[in-house]
Amino acid sequence: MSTIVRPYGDMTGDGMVQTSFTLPIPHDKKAEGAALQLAAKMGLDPAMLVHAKQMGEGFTFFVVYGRVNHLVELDKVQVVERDFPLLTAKEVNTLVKKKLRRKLSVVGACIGTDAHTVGIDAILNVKGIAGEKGLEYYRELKVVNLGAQVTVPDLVEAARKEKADAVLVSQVVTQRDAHLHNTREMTAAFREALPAHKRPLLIVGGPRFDELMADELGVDRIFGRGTTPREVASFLVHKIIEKGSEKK
Amino acid sequence: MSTIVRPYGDMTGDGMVQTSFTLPIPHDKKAEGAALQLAAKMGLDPAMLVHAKQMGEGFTFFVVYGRVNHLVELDKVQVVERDFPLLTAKEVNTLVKKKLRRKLSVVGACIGTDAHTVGIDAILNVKGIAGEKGLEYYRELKVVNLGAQVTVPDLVEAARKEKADAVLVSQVVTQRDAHLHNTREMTAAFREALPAHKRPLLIVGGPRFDELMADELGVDRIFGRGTTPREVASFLVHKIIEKGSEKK
Amino acid sequence: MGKLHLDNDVVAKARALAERAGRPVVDLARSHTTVSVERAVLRLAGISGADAEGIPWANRLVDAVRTDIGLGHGVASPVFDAMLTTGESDLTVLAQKAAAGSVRFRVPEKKDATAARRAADRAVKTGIATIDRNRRQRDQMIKKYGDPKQRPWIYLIVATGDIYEDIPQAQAAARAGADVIAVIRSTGQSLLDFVPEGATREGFAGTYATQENFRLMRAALDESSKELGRYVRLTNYASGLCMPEIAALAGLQRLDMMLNDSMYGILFRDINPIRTFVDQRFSRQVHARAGIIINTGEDNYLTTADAVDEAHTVTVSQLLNEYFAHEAGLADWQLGLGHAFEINPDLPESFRLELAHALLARELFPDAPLKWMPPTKHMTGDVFRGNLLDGFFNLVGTMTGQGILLVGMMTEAVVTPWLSDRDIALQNVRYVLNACRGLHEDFVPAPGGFIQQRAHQVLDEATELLETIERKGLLTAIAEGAFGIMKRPADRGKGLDGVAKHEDGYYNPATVLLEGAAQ
Amino acid sequence: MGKLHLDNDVVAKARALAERAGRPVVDLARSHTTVSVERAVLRLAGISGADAEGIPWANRLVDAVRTDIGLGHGVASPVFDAMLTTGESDLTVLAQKAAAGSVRFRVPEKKDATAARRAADRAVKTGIATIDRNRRQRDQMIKKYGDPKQRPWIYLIVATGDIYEDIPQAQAAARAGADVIAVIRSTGQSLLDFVPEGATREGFAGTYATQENFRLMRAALDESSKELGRYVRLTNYASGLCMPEIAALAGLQRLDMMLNDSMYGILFRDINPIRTFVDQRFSRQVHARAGIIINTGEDNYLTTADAVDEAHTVTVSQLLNEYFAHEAGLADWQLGLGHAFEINPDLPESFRLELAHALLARELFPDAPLKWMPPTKHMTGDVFRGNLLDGFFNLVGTMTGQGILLVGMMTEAVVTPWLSDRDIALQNVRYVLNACRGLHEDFVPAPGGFIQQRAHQVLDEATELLETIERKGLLTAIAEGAFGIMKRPADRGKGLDGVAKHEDGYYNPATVLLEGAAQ
Ligand code: B12
Ligand code: B12
Ligand SMILES: Cc1ncc(COP(=O)(O)O)c(C=O)c1O
Ligand SMILES: Cc1ncc(COP(=O)(O)O)c(C=O)c1O
Repeated sequence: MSTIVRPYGDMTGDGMVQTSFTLPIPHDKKAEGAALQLAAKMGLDPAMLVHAKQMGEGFTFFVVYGRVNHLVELDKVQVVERDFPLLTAKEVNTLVKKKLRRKLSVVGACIGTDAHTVGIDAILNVKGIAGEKGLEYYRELKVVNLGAQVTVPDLVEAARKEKADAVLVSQVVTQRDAHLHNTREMTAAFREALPAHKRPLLIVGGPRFDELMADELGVDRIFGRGTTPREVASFLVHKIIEKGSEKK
Repeated sequence: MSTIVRPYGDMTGDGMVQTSFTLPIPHDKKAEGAALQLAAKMGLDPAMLVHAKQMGEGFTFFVVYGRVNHLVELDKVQVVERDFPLLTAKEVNTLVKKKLRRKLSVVGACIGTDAHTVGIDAILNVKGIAGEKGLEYYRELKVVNLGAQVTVPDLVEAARKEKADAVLVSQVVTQRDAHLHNTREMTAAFREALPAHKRPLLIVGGPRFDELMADELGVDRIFGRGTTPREVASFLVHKIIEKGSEKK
Repeated sequence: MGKLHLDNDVVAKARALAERAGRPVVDLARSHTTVSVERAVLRLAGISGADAEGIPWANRLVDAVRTDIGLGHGVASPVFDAMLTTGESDLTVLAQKAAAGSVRFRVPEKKDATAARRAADRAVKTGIATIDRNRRQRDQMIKKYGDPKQRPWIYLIVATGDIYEDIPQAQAAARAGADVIAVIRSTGQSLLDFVPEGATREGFAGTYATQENFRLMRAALDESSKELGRYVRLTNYASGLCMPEIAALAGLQRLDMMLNDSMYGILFRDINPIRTFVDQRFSRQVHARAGIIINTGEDNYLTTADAVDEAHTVTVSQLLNEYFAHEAGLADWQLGLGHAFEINPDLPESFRLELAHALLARELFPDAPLKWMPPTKHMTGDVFRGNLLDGFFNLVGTMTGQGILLVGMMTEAVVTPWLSDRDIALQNVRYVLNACRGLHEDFVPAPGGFIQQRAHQVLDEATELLETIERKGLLTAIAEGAFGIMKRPADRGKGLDGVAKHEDGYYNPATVLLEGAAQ
Repeated sequence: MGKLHLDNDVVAKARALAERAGRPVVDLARSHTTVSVERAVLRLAGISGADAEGIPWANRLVDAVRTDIGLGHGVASPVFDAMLTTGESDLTVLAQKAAAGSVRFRVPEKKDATAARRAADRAVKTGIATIDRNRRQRDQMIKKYGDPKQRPWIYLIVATGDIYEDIPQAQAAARAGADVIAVIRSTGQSLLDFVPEGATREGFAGTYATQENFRLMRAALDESSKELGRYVRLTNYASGLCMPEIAALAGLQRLDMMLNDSMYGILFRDINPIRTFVDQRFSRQVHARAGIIINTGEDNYLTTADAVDEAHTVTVSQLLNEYFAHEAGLADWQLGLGHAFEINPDLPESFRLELAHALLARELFPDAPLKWMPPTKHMTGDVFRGNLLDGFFNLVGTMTGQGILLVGMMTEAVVTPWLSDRDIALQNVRYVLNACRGLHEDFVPAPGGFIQQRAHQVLDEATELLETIERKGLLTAIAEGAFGIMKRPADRGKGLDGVAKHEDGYYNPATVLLEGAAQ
C-alpha cells in the first residue's frame, strides 16, 4: 500500500471531501463568498457551495463539497497502538495470581459532575460490553465502582483505602473541555496526596478523549470510543505486573 | 458587524465545523489516525473523530468534528455582486424599445452532451421560475431556445442566423469538469467564427459554476444556483443597451 | 375502543395496583419534610438573595432553625414567631440576623403558635398569589397569541451553559418553529443543595436554573410569543436536591412545564429515595397550583436498560407517576408522561415495536399530553444516519398522536446541540409532521397482529411487575433495581440528612394552602 | 380486493384504451425498420469489431447495403446473399471488404433469396442460441446462489465513467447489499448512432455501454455472486439511437435488466418518435427472449412536470408500456414499470400522496415487479435533509410492496454518487426495510379517505387522457406535449433518416425467430 493517500469521492486521488458549518452572518451573496473563503482556507480547491440556509436573523448554515489537495502521509500517522499483548480473562487471572500473589485492586468512578456511568460500568461491571464481561468478572481483580459524580477528594480517599493498584476514571461530558479540567484536577490531587511509588496507575476513558494526550494530562493511559474490558485488563497486567508500574 | 468572524457551533467564536470523507484504507487505529491527520491539515484543532466505518475491503468513511482556527475575513470576500440595476419586465421592454429600437435577439442552448434543459428553460421559457416569467415573455426580446445536446458548430450557426445579441448556454453536468471543457470549446468557437464587434454577449449558467471564473472561461458573465429570469434580462439591458456591449 | 383493543379490566387492574403500590410512599411523604421543602416555603413567603459566598438566605435561615430546634416542626412557625418577637418585617433581613447569630428560634406554643402560623400563612399567600397571577397571565397570553397549531408540540433544548447565549438561541429556535424551549441545566446542579442566584454564564453542558435566569428567559420568550403570534412555552427541571424550591421559583416566574419525575433523582442522581419522594410531592402540589405541565423521565430507563426487555418498566413508572401526580392535585392535562424511541434500530421490526410501545402509552393515558423522547442511546457519530432515525422517531410521534415531541438531534452522540443541528432537526420535524399529517387514519394495527400482541404483552408484564412491587413495597423494588437496572436502597443516597420526620404540630402553610386548593 | 378498492371496470377500460391507443404504433413498428434494428440483426449473426476510427463493422456494413439498395428489404438477405456469392464465411470480413468497395449488394430473388434467407437464419440462430444459453445459465446461477431475500430488490447506480473504477465500486456495493447494479451511461451515448467498442475509461457522468464493458462487469458480478451466495443482477440501458443493438449485446452478455422505455428517447433525447417505436419493439422482442427484465422511465416525467398535476401521465405511460411490452412478448414478471417519489416535500400530506400513487401502480400491475425511483427534483445540496427524504422514499417502497428499489443518494443534487454516498444510502435502505418489514400489514388506507380518493382520481384522470390519446392518435398526443410537458412531433427529432418503410419481401430473420417464439 502506498504511504500517501488522498480522500476518495468516486475516483482514486480525487481528493473530495464534504464539510458543513455555520457563520454568524445573514445569508446573501457575500455570505456565500465568506463560506467559500473559509473552505479555501481549509484547503478545498475548487470548492462547491451546494447549500446555504439562513437561520434566525444572523446566522447561515452552509454545505460545501470540494477537493482538498492535502496528502495523507500514512507513515507519519500518530496513534496510540496497543503496545501490549491482548490476554484472555484466564491469562489475566493466572498472571495476577502467579506474579502479584494477591488480588489486583481497581477503583473506578465518574468524577466531577459527570453522571454518565454506562461507559465505566461497561468496563467494570460483570455485564460488560460487546460480549465481553467486565473486570468484576475477573477472579483475581478486586473492583470497587464508586459510580457517578464522585468528588476528587472522595476518589483519592477511596483509592487509599482500597490500596488501589489502578484508578479508572470516566469522563463523557466534554463541553467547555470539562473532561480535560476534571482529569487534570484528579491527577494533581493524586500527585499531591501520594508519593510517586505509592500512586496507583491512573487511567481515564471516554468517547471524546484524544488518546495522544496522556502525558499532557498526567495519566498513564487514555482509552477511547469502543474500548473493551479485556483491553483494559491486559493493560493493567502489562503495566503493573509485567513491567512493574512506572508511575508518574 | 465585525469584519472578522469564525464558524459558530453553539458559542460565539467557537470555530466549530463538521466534515466527512473517505480514505482508501481499511479501518483500524492507524486509519483513524490518518483521518485525524487530514483533519489537522484542514485546520481542525482539536479534531474529534466521531465516526469511522469500513466500506468494502479497502475504504473507510469518517465523520470528524472540530474547531478550525481560520478566520473569515469578510472584507476580503470575493463575490460577483450584481453591478447593475434589477429591472422589471416593463422597464426592460421600454429600454429595449427606446434605445435599441429593434428586438433584442437571444439564442439559448444546452451544449455538448448535456441534456439538462430545465435550467435554461426556466430562464427562457414563458413558464419561468420562482414566480417570474422567462425571457420569452418579454415583448421586446426575441428568444430562440435550441434545447438539449446542441453541438457548438450548430450553436454558432444559429447565433449567426438569428443575429444574436446574446448567447445563453446552460451546463449542469460537471463530472470531470465537463462544464468547463464545453464552455471553453464554445467561447473558442465564437472567437474563431466572428470578429470581436460581431460577437454576441456570451453567458453561461448552471448550478455548479464558480461565478468568479468568467474571465478565465472567456464569457461575459456566469449565473449560478437560483438565478431568475429578471436578473438575466436586467444584465442584458445593462450590457447591450446601457453600456454598449463590451465584448471579448 | 382504541387501535390496540386493550382489555379494560387489565388496564383498571394495573391502575389499581399502581395506587396500592404508591400509597405507602405517599404516606411517607405526608409525614416527612426536607430542607428543600422548608426552603421552598420560605421562598414562597418572600425570602430572596444570597450571602457573599453565594449561599442563599433561604439556606442560611433553614440551617439556623435546624440548628436550634431541628426541622421536624417545619420552619414556618419558628421563623414567623421570630419575626413577631424581633419585630422584623423582612424575612431576608431576619435570615441575615440569624446568620449573624443574633436571632434564636423556638417552637412557639399556644397563642404564639397561632400568631406565628397566621403571619406565615399571610406571607406564603402572597407567594401563592403571584403564582396564581402568573397562571392567569399565561391563560390570557395563550388566549391572545394562541397555542401551537399542531400536535405534538415541538420541544427544543438549549444548552450553551451561558444564559446570554441561550437567549438568542432560544429565540431563534422559537422563530424556527419550536413551541417549547427547555433550558438544560449544568451537569452539577442537581446535586447542589441550594439554588444558585442571579444570571449565570458558567454551566457545563447546560445553564444553571436560577430565578433570574428563569425571569430573563421567560421575558425573552414573551417577546418571541408576541412576535410570532404563538405562546412559546418555557421548561426547566424541578429535580435534584432542590426540587421543591425550583418548583416554587418556576411558579413565581411563570415557567410552563417542568421536568419532574417521582424517581429520576433516585435512579440517576443517587439521591435518597425518601428525600425524593417527599420533595416530589411538594413540588407537584406547587405545579398543580401553577398550571404547570410536568414531564416525567421514563425515557431515561431505556438509556441504561434495554428498550425491549424493559419496556414494561416504562409503563409501570408511568402508572406510578400518574398516581403520585393525581394524589398531589395535578390534572390529566398536566401529565407529560415520558417514553422514548430507544429500541436498537438494527432489530427486525424495531419501528413497529416502537409504534406498539408508543401507542400503548397513548391508549393507557388518553387525556395526558405524553412526552415523546428521541433516540439517544443508539445514536452514533454517523450524523447522516442520526438524522434519519430522528425522522422515524418523528413519524411515530405523529402516527400515535403524542402530545409533546422532544426534537432529536443528529449530533446526539457528539456534542450538545449546535445552532444548525436544531435547524436541521426542526426541518426534519416539519417535513414529517406536514407530509404525514393524516397518516394515523391509515394506521390500523392488524387485529391480533404484531403490534397488538406486543402492546398486550408489555401491559401484561407491567401488571406482573406492579404486583411484585405492591407485594414487596416500592422502596424495596427500587433497592433491587426494578427501574433502569439501577439499585437504590432507601437508606442510602444523597440528601438523606436533609430529611426529617414530622414532629407533632408540624406546620407548613404552603401545603395547607395547596392541599386546600387540591380538594 | 386491494387496499384501494379500485373499480375493476374502470381498470379494464383503461387497459383496453391503452391497447387501442397503442395498436397503430405497433402497426407502424411492424412495417418499418431502422439502421439499428438491421445492425442488431447483424450482431446476432456474429458481426463484431470496429474500423480504425472506431466505427463498428456493423455500421459500415449496414451503410454499404443501404447505399447500394436501401434499407427497406432488410440487410439480412442482401448480406447473406453476398456471403454466398463471394464465398466469404465471416461476416466481419465481408464488412471490411464492403467498406473497401470490393463487394456490392443486391436484393436476391427466387432461389438466391431462399438460400440467402436460410444462411441468414442459420447465423442469427447462433446468436439467439447464445442468448438462450445465457438465460439458462442465469436460471442455474439463481438456483444455485439464490435470489435476494427481500423485496424490493435493492438497485444501485455506478457512474464513474471508467469501467475499471466501476468494477470495484460495483463489487463493493454488492457486498454492502445491492441486488442489482446499474452502470449509468456517459451523457452523450444515447445520441451516438453506433455502439462504441472495447473497454472504456472516458465517460462523463457514466460509462459507455459496450459489449466488452458488459462482459467485464458481468464477470465481476459473477465473482461477487459466488462470494455472496446471492445472484447479483446487472443492468444497462437499451435506449437511445442504438436501442436494438444494445438489447442484443445485453442478451449476448447475460445482462439481467435493461432500461427500455417506449417513449423516453422521444421525450428526453429528442429522438424521432417513429425511430423510437420501431427500435423499442425489436429490442423488447430480444429482451423477452433473453429473460431480461425491462425498466421503463415514467419517473423522468416527474422531473420536468409536476408530480401531483401530472401523476396520471405516469399511469397512462405505464399502461402503454405494458401494452407494447406484452405485444412484444414480454411476460408480466419482466415489466419493471417505473414510477417515482417526486412530489414537492413541502406539500401538506405529500407522503400520503406518494403512498396513494405508489399503491395505485402496485394494484394496477399486481404481477409486474415495478421500479420505484427516489426523489431527485426536490433534492438540494442539504444532504442531511436529502438522506431523510430518501428514508421516507424507502418507507413507501416497503409499505406498498414495490419490486425494485433504486436507491436514492443524499448527494443527488451535488455529484454523481460517491462511494460513501452509496454506503450511507444502503444503510438507510437496510434500516427502513428491516425496521418496517411488516408495516404494510398495519397500513390500511381509510375507506373513502384521502389515499383512496387520490388514487381513484389519478386513475380517472388517466382514463380521460387515454381517451383523448386514442381519439387523437398517440403520435399527435406526443407532439402536443402529453408526457413530461415535452412536445415532440413525429416528423422531427434525431435519427429519422435511419428509418425505412418495409419493401415487399422485407426479411428479418431475428424478428421471425423471436416472433415465432413469442407465439
Ligand atoms: C445514556 C446517556 C445519559 C444518561 C446517563 C445514564 C447513566 N447512568 O450513565 C442520562 C439520561 C442520565 C444522561 C444525562 C445527561 N446527559 Co447524557 N447521554 C447519554 C448518551 C445517550 C449515551 C452515553 C452512553 O451511555 N454511551 C454508551 C457507553 C458504553 O459508551 P462510552 O460512554 O463512550 O464508553 C465507552 C468508551 O468511551 C470507554 N470508556 C468510557 N469511560 C471509560 C473509562 C475508563 C477507565 C475506560 C478504560 C474506558 C472508558 O469504554 C466504554 C465502553 O466501550 C449520550 C449520547 C450518545 N449517544 O453517546 C448522551 C451524552 C453523553 N449526554 C450528554 C449530556 C450533556 C447530558 C446531560 C449533562 C444533559 C443535561 N444537562 O441534563 C445530562 C446530565 C448528566 C450528567 N450530570 O453528567 C451529552 C454530552 C455532550 C458533551 N460532549 O459534552 C451527550 C453526548 C448527548 C448530547 N449530545 O447532548 N445522559
Ligand atoms: C431533472 C434532472 C434530469 C432530467 C433532465 C430533464 C431535462 N429535460 O432537463 C433527466 C432525468 C433526463 C436527467 C438525466 C440525467 N442526469 Co440529471 N438531474 C436532474 C436533476 C434531478 C434536477 C436538475 C434540474 O432540473 N434542476 C432545476 C433547475 C431549475 O436548476 P438548474 O439547472 O440549477 O438551473 C438554475 C440555475 O443553475 C441557472 N441556470 C442554469 N442554466 C443556466 C443557463 C443560463 C444561461 C443562465 C443565465 C442560468 C442558468 O438558472 C436556473 C434557474 O434558477 C439533477 C439533480 C438535482 N436535484 O439537482 C440531476 C443531475 C443534474 N443529473 C445528473 C446526471 C449525471 C444525469 C445523467 C447524465 C445520468 C446518466 N448518466 O444517465 C442523465 C443524462 C442527462 C444528460 N445527457 O445530460 C447529475 C449531474 C452530476 C454532476 N454534477 O456532474 C445530477 C446532479 C444528479 C446526480 N447527482 O447524479 N437528469
Ligand atoms: C425527569 C428528569 N429530570 C431531570 C433531568 C435533568 O437532570 P438534572 O436533574 O441532573 O439536571 C432529566 C434529564 O434528562 C430528566 O429526564
Ligand atoms: C428509461 C430510461 N432510459 C434511458 C435512460 C438513460 O439515458 P441515456 O439513454 O441518455 O443514456 C434513462 C435515464 O435515467 C431512463 O430513465
